[in-house]
Amino acid sequence: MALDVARIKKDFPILDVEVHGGKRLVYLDSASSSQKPRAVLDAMDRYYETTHANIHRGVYSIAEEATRLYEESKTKVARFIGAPSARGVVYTKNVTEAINLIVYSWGRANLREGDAVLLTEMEHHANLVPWLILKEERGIELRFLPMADDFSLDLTDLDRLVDGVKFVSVTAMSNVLGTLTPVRRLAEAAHAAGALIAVDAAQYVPHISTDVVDLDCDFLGFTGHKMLGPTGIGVLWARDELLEEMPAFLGGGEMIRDVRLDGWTPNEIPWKFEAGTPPIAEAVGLSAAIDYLSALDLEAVREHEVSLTAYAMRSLTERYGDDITFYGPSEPSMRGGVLSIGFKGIHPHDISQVLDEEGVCVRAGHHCAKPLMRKLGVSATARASFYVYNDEADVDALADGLESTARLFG
Amino acid sequence: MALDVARIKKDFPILDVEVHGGKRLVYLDSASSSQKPRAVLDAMDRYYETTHANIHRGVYSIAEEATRLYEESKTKVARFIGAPSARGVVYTKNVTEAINLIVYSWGRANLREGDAVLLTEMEHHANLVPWLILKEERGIELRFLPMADDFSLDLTDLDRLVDGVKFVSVTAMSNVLGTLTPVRRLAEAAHAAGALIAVDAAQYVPHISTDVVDLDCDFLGFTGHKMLGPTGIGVLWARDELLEEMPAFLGGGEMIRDVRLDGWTPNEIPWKFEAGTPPIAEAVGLSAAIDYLSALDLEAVREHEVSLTAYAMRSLTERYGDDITFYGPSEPSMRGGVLSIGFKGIHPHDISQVLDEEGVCVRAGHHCAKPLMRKLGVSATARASFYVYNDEADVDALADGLESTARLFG
Amino acid sequence: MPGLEDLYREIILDHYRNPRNRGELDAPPAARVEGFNPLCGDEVVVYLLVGGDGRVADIRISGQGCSISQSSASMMSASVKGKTVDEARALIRAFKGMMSIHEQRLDGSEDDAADAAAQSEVKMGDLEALQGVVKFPVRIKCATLSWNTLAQALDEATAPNA
Amino acid sequence: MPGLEDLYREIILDHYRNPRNRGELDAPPAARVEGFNPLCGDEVVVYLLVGGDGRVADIRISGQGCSISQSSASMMSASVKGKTVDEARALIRAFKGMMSIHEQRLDGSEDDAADAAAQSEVKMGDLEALQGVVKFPVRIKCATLSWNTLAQALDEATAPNA
Ligand SMILES: Cc1ncc(COP(=O)(O)O)c(C=O)c1O
Ligand SMILES: Cc1ncc(COP(=O)(O)O)c(C=O)c1O
Repeated sequence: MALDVARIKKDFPILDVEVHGGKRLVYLDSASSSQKPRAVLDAMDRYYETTHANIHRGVYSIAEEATRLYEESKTKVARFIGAPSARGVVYTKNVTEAINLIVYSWGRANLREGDAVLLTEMEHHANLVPWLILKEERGIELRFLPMADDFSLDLTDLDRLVDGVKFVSVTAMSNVLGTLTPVRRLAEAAHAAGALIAVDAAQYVPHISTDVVDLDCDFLGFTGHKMLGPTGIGVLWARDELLEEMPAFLGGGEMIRDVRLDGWTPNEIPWKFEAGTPPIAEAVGLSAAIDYLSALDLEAVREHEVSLTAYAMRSLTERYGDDITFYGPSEPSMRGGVLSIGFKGIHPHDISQVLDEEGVCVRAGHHCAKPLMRKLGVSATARASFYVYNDEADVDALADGLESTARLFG
Repeated sequence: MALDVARIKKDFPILDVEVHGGKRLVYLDSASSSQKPRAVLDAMDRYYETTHANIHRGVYSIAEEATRLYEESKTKVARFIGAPSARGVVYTKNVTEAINLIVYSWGRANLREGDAVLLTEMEHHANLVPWLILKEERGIELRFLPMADDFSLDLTDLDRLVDGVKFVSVTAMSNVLGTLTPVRRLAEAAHAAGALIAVDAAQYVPHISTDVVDLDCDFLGFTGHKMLGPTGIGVLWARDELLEEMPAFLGGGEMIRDVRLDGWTPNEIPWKFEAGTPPIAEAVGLSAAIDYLSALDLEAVREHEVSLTAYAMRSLTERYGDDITFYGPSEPSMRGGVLSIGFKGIHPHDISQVLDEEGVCVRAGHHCAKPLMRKLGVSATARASFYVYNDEADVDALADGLESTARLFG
Repeated sequence: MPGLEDLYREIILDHYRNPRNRGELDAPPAARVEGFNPLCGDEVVVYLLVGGDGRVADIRISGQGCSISQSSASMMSASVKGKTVDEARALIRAFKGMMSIHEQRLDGSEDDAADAAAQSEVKMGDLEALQGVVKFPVRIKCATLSWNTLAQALDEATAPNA
Repeated sequence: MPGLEDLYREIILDHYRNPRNRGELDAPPAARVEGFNPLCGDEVVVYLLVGGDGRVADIRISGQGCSISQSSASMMSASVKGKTVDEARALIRAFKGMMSIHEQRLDGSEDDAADAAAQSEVKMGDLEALQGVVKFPVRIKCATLSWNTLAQALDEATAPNA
């Protein structure tokens, strides 16, 4: 069933905002951060207005209810990604912390000098810098699956590259190219090589129905603010057995079973990895975001984004021909709704600035993927990205805005 | 000027909630987490409804405004704690992460086997477990300033204990005892010994006007949710020069200047320590909380809490005599508004459960300070804690509730 | 909202005020196991002596805790004394079945099903009084502490090398 | 909300479309310094030749960037050519004074004060056109990139061992 975007738009208060003297806000930067429906804001307000208390430690009823809401949120997250139980769901502040947790805890416990880890050339800095830090510290070897000429992940040398690695960590979808990577195939290759695999699903979980059992991954990370949820919360899911074995990362309250002045014992998972007061209201907001997305139905969300991406590529090409370049796969069904463009050699900063004047928000820059930008041979792209509240009129506004850009800089 | 608590109560929606069939909510657990005034919730809603976008990377106007609000929040934090500039203000998810940042970054860069760190016996697990983890990893030595019989910090052996240490990390106020520690004196001793000093001010900054220059500390951490702000945000302040020298901790977007597949260079401070999308809406909420607290005036807040604590100790003693024990300094002006009590040998869980029935929320447990509980010779206490929205009627409700407890278990 | 009378039933308060089988046993020959509730710091120590006939010959409880953990331990000790090891194990399963909150499980956990089955076959008697605890999720761990500790003590007492 | 005309003044667009002093110089003898904007990946390379008379004998700019960084670099090159090193440094201070946003400072930074003073003494000429950038804080770093790079190039060109 197709999304009723006109109705959906009404759920997002920010889309009523007018900028630059009466221009409607055309938000095309959801790959950076999505907007939030009223239901999410209401859930957090209601939480603060009726229930807030610190969790896990309180006997009194609002603390008990806050704890229940927090744990219920994890149950929803687990269901949303097809995880067998909420025990594998750890809340972090964002997916960046989730990946750092993997590298600090699993990585430092298991990787020694010379051990190899396989990434891709398409990684967001979040799934690259933590590994580079470990490389400096330990002398591990990093290998990279390259990008192919058609912007897909080049698997030609997969067998050779995966051979002997201890860990594979890959993005499920490039935030620059929109490229979907073959996670299942990579998981198979990783496991055949005796390695574990982590998936950076920051751009995947919000848009495509996800099943960790199906994907056969060992770790999966994503971030609340890109999936209609609040800032301040991210998720690390991992197989229970892995979390059980892994040493603690951040130390503090909640994550202990006992503490003495000369030692301590860790709490059960997942709390072992949640030191200090967690993002409680944010967990409640994430619950509401998952409810909202589930009610829309992820299959419909995906279908909507594919068709909107197809429309955008078609209409921009019709209008601008060779003046427009798309950095990413040409087949909409093989990619996410993230469109990195080059336009007439105009700098992305200038494109974004002029578009802003028309109320159109697109991101200009390296999108936290500098190695990939170097590979593309550009220092920046202008990137439009779509979500449930975008429609063809938004794409048309982008197309019109490009015309103003051309007039000024062409 | 005295606080107008009746008016203040109206600013906190949750205080209108009724529990257990018509009982007014008497919230006495602010040391665990404070409630939030409408102004804070409104500020976050307004942010999400008009301005939300990812920060630091966007050219378009809502992203620019979001960035401005985020940075303005840091400026407010800096002013609130007397810091010379916002460059020393790093946002984390809570104070626990702030302390872990110190230990992972400064600690691992500077401490070797046998190096000594001085803590106190009164630390919250947040300022103990990270050090215990480093101890296991590196073999550093941990020393502890003991608690004196009058529940103050015993400085008798300070000279001996501080001698030769490289780092001192102390709570400014015990979350169990209410004890205020002599931070300035400890800073002097630390610096004289050539050591740096970090202060866990989670229970201090929300209640007492704070000036890091005056305290002469090198690091100071605190947490948003205990100071009328939202969950999901904490603060590490440190002297600029220290942050400059310290290696990065979490790796990812925002915290880099450049990234290549074979290396990276860090961003300027404070962003070097803020990997990934930060708690943006939470920073906006913290701004509003600081505005609210500043408008009340921290001197008035402190005065209010001292007098309410004095009233509580006096009225509970009058009513229950020797049946009630206070774990903490007997002089209200020497302590914070945190009252750990023992009552007729009744288990704190049972006390808290019965009080809850009367709408009174107090915390029962070890308060994440197990070594201190062992020292006190109890496994748990019942703890009432006060903030700007509490008044003598709340204390009376506590006293009445204890009577029900006595009836059931006495 | 459940009222306090669901939690603090008369029989529970009686066991709290007059705990049965309080004390210690020489270990060995008795098995001695400590249990621990990290939430509140409650501790229970179970001393268990299994006779040559495979029955619980003696049991003693020490430690400290809230009314729920204390009375649950007291009731547990009274209910297993004289029972065979298998009967005691069935009782533990039944008790934990009564205490389990199913809402937070995603998978139809087999243990739960088994516990529920055990519960229907075993006579709980006075222990039923603890059912009200389920409505106070934070307190469930207080109630199950001594039972989990008993399970370990049974394992220890019946281990091949014991 | 400021309009785009504040940002993209005609003279800025002219420098963007027809950049002055574009190219490279042999280094050495010229100083060659790369500047870098981590926000957007813009890069500028400044080639600077200071003559025996202490004046900027030649300057060339290469690299890539947005209209603001490109035109600012172009205007910078035109405005310092033939100036003495001290005059060039004063111009840098004046320019950065014009670009500084004071609101986020807590302390009355002395640098700022000095910059402001420099600004009032130095004739900015066409550079005034870039003043509109201040209203677009994200773009300020675009405008100052080449100036910061020039500052480094001046240091290098006048270093004792150069
Ligand atoms: C003294 C002290 N330090 C640290 C903390 C930890 O705070 P958070 O859980 O927000 O990290 C607390 C509060 O629980 C505290 O009272
Ligand atoms: C693929 C990918 N990974 C990681 C991240 C980092 O997300 P966060 O900043 O929420 O940690 C992003 C978004 O910026 C992303 O697109």
